[in-house]
Amino acid sequence: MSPFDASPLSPSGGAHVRSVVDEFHGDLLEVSMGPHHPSTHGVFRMIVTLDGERIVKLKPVLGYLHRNHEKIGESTSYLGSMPYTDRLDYLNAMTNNWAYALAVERLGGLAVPERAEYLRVILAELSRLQNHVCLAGFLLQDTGASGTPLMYAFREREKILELFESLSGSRMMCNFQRFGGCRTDASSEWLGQVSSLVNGFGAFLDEFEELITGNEILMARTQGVGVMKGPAAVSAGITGPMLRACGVGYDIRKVDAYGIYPRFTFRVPIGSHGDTYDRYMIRILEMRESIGILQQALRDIPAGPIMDPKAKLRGFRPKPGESYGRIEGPKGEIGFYLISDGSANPYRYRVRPPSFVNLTLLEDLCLGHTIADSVVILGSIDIVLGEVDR
Amino acid sequence: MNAAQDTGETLLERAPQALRDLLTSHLPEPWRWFANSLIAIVAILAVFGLLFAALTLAERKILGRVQNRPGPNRTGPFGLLQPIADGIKMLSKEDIVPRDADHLLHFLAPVTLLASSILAFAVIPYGRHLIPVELDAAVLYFFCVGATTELAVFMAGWSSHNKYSLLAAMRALAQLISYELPLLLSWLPVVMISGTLSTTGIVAAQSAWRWGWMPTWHVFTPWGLAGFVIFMVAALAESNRSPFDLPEAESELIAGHLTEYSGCKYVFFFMAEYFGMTALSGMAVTLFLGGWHAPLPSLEFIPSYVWFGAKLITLLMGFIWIRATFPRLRIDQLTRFAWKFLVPLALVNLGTTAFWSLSFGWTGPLLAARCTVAVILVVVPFVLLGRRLSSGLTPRTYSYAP
Amino acid sequence: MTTALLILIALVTLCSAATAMLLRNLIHSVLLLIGSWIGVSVFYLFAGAEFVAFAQVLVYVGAVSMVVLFAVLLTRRSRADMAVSPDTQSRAVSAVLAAGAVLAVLLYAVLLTPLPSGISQGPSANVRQIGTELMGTHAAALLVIGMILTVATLGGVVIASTDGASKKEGPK
Amino acid sequence: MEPLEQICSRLLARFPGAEVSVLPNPGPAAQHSLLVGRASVREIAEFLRDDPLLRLDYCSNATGVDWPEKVIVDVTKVTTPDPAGGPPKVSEVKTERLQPGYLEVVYHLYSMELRHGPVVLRTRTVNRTDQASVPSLTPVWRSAEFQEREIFDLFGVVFEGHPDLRRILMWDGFKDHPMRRDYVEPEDYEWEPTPHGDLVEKAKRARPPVKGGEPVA
Amino acid sequence: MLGTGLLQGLAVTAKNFAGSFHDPKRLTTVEYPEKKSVIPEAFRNFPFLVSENAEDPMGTLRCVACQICEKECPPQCIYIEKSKDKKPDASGKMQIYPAVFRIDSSVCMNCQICVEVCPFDAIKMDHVYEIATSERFETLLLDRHDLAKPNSYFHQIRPLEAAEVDGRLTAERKAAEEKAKAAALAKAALAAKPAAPAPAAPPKPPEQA
Repeated sequence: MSPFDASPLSPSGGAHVRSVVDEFHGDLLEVSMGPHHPSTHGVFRMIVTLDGERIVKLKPVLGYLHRNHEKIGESTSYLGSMPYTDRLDYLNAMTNNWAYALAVERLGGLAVPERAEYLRVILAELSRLQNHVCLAGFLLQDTGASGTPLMYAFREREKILELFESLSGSRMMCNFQRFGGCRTDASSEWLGQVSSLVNGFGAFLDEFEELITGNEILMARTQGVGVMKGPAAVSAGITGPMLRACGVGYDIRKVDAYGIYPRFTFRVPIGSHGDTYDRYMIRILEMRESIGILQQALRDIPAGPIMDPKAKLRGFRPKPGESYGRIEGPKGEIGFYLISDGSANPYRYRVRPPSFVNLTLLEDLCLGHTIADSVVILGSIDIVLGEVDR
Repeated sequence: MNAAQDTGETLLERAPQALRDLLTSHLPEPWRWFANSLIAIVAILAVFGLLFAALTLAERKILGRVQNRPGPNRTGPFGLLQPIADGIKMLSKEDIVPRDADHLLHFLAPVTLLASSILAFAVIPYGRHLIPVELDAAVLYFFCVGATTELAVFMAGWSSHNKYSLLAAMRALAQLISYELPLLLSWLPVVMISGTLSTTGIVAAQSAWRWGWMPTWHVFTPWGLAGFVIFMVAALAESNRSPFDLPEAESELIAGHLTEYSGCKYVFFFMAEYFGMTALSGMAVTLFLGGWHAPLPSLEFIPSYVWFGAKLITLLMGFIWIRATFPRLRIDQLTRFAWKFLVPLALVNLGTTAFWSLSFGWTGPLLAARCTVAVILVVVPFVLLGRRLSSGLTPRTYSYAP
Repeated sequence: MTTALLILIALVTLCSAATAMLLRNLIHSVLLLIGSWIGVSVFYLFAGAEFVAFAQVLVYVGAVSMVVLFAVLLTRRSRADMAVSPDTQSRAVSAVLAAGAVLAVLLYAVLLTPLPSGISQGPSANVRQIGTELMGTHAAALLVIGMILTVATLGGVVIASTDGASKKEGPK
Repeated sequence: MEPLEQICSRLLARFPGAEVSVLPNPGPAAQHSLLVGRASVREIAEFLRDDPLLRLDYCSNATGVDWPEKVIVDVTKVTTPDPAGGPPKVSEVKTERLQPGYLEVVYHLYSMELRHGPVVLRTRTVNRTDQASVPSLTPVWRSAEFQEREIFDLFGVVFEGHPDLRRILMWDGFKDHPMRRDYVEPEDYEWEPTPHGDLVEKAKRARPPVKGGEPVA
Repeated sequence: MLGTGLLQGLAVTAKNFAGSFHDPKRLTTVEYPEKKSVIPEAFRNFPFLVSENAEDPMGTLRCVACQICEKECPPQCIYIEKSKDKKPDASGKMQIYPAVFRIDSSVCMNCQICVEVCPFDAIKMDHVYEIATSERFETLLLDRHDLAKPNSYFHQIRPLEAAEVDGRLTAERKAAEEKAKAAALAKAALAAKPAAPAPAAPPKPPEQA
């Protein structure tokens, strides 16, 4: 009896066996939410066991969008996988490209010119802005505001996507970073458009907060819902705004200080309650910080080459070895682990997706709440299925 | 009905009644009464049917404009033919009935819902001479017809034999029942002050002018304003509109008790919701906003039904405006809001009205004392209960990592 | 014309109440019962008592029907005791005897009391008079009814909360 | 953070029985890793998490790597003295050595408390077929739960002590493990008539052309 | 006090409702079939083969079937078969041309890596986005006829990039001609000295830069 057909080993010891309520009262209603459900942000399914309105058990089911991105990565060249990284977290192509480029540059020991580093920071922060705006819109759509905050969020996101399109050629599938720099240079009038957008973004955020943050119904629906403690989050590997919402101030831009982030002064907001309202507010505050970073980067971006002249586009064969590069994506820590055996294709190409790991605590957050809360909690975790299923 | 020909009544004012008499005067007595009521029914269905169509279009246009997009403008100029297009689409859709559904109940639910919401139009005075049925206990009739909607919602949810519909039916009933009480309690003060249950009596009670220009509508008194706000909030909940549209919360239980309905039956539910909303707004106008009275004496020349229409439209726009802005409440918050906030406020409002009617004769400084006491009696419980209800719900301030 | 209508309404009320007892499907029988209540309220309308008719609809069709439906809905779980015990001979005989006794008492009461037959144009009291009557001579009765109702609702709340509490302490 | 060799020596001192060694990383990234034997990986993991100097409380990434059997050709130079007294003949002798294959699990550990960099922890299974099991580190770091389930799903490494070991990405009825080097795609392959290389041959094998016409789409 | 947040929310929606009538910033919809949104120059959708002149687009393709793009394309949607004979290209040099050049546009993901790696600037990204077809297979398999588009079209959709590419190409051709002229001159000089020692090996043919 091969070990795979048999039922997996009975959960021996292990401190984390979730003791779910065993003797149930009354007849339980098992409802399957998804994979085709209006509020699961893509093909994600939750098998929810309900006792009346209260959730007693919640099992996430993944894999509906699994295309084995890592096997494809191992059968194409290093450059060939770059356009595929756009399809991981398809809302933030720029940060995925940068993470992959960072890992390959560490693997091959390439240097990146100044202007390219500044351009990468500008694009990453723009991508963070549009991701957080998207999340705020989707979260409020889940609480039932019939599309109004979502449309305001999308109105701003469209402007940022137009900037990506006029620079990289496509709104979401940018395929813009290369190993050792960026693909094309940013013209000065493009930078002018970016600065006018950034200067206007603060006013939009004030109007957005005026509409939503003080709203009593939203506070009733999100405060105290899905509370997560700091140590549990750290042990579960939660990163990004979710982690900072429960008080742990861990931001990879400050910790690893990759790229040229040490040159910019910005603060990392941390929450105190760790509930859905904090996760929403942390993202709003992070947007304000990103505006600060963008203004500083636009102010002192130098002229100069944007591509390391030594870097070869085709036939890039790094020496055998391995490297793990990670950056602070809008959803958390996105990392690439590459093992090279000297050939043109990576021997092992592994993506560490933030949404996938952030789902670990979904059941613990939802236990005891109602279905309406589970929808809001899932919305606050901010998952994108392209990255979860890879 | 045929009030004396008082002076200053314009031709337009009596036009609808004159038209009706023209058509039915030559008939013998029993048939004449029958024809009159038939004409009244046809008029109501035509006017409110068109209003329903216009309302669906207005809702989508206003929601669009609020969300910085033009709204439907493809069918006809400015999208005016959109309701007709929706109607044709809905009526031509296949009417699917699940195999193991309870066929009789499945059919009966939308029918009873629509019937009861249309019945509610019988007692609302649309104009000086435009009242379909003159009942002595008209307001009580209006709300007993409203009570049957719960029955229809339950039948819809139960007959579909579908897990989601069952959950949604239970929720819908909890919501309707818990908001029936504040709805009834909110119009009791009006009956106490105007001393009658008949709608024409209530409108007549609001016909006087204070200081020559201010109309004595109930909404301009402290207890009237509180009653009006509670009535509108409860009306929102009764017609399953925005912050309380829990049964068909699409983000949770797909379409709630409407999941198994399609085609014509779905249109019935949709129509019943809009008719319910219009009827409740009509009753709010009659009870609190002085029915068909003009706001200023100088504007009396405009026919009364135009004023009723204008007030009705503003209230409906308010409904749509609220739908465009607020997120949804959870089921337990919704019922707690009803029992722990609206019902106590409505009871206190009864007390305020009692004080108001007892202190009727006060003049001069006593009048000022009367108003301030009334305002205090309204505002203080509102603030206290509000603070207890939203205890701990405050926008928070955030610190930054070292 | 009105007598024909009256007879029709009476027939509708009676047969809906009768079929309510015969149907196997519980929900259908409850709805038929509600239909018979509406029939009764139409009778009040004939008698010109609008207030009582609308109160009847509001109370029975609005509230009592909900209580009955909820009771039916929540107790459908235990279907085991739904099966009626076998219709033995002795059960039929005792049923007929009981029905006969009730019928006899009713007939005795109806036939002996001097009721004016035919439709009497009772005084159509308007709501204000009902109000003053209730608050005036019958104030005591009203207060007693009010007291009973509050006690009943408080009892319900207490039972519900203790039942809920016991459930809550269990799986904490 | 102290260098890896110092950590390795402290571990050896702390757990005498464990086989702990440092695996150098030849590439410029210079992220060397700590190879730990299967038996004692959980105690070492708990030690790394609870040691006041290290406090590695955050397991960022758990990866499976498949190393199939490799034929290693050792070229040894043999000098055979020429009997006729001429210059000695130098010949290479190629000896094949079959290095047994194994499945490897790599953990990247960070410390959120002391904010220091990656410690790479590697464990290996005995072989790739029947004894492909490794003690699970989910009880130590909860973040490894989903990632270990993914390694079980795509590589077939059975994790002892994992609270809920099921397939996470593939559907439950799926046999075999797609990320292994020797994985062969099933033939019932959804065929797109794109005219290049091996795809066309595979498509023709999967669906033979119909009476000489174009292969049926 | 309860309700102030709600009233603020209503105020914002009212401002947006009023704003959508007069403030272009608050009505951002582009009503597609009548008005089309402006496409930036860098926009890329589906490659096309650049040909020198418009009269005979098929004949004068810049592509020399070196199959670099076929190897580098991540989803492998390009299929090239070299031609047996040679054909003179723009600078008169005999070049192989692609007999079959197919791109399966249902597989292509517009990542423009083929444009980056092509040493001859023979393939560029197009601006077309209204490409719906009624049939899933044949019409999406673009052949040489559908792919070839003249250089003038390239100038029309990407003025800056086209100018820069043409500048570079003409510079290379001029350099190639000078080298050819210099080589011809050197050969002529050698031929002029009749009794010169054995003529040096003929200079290497001017290879394509």
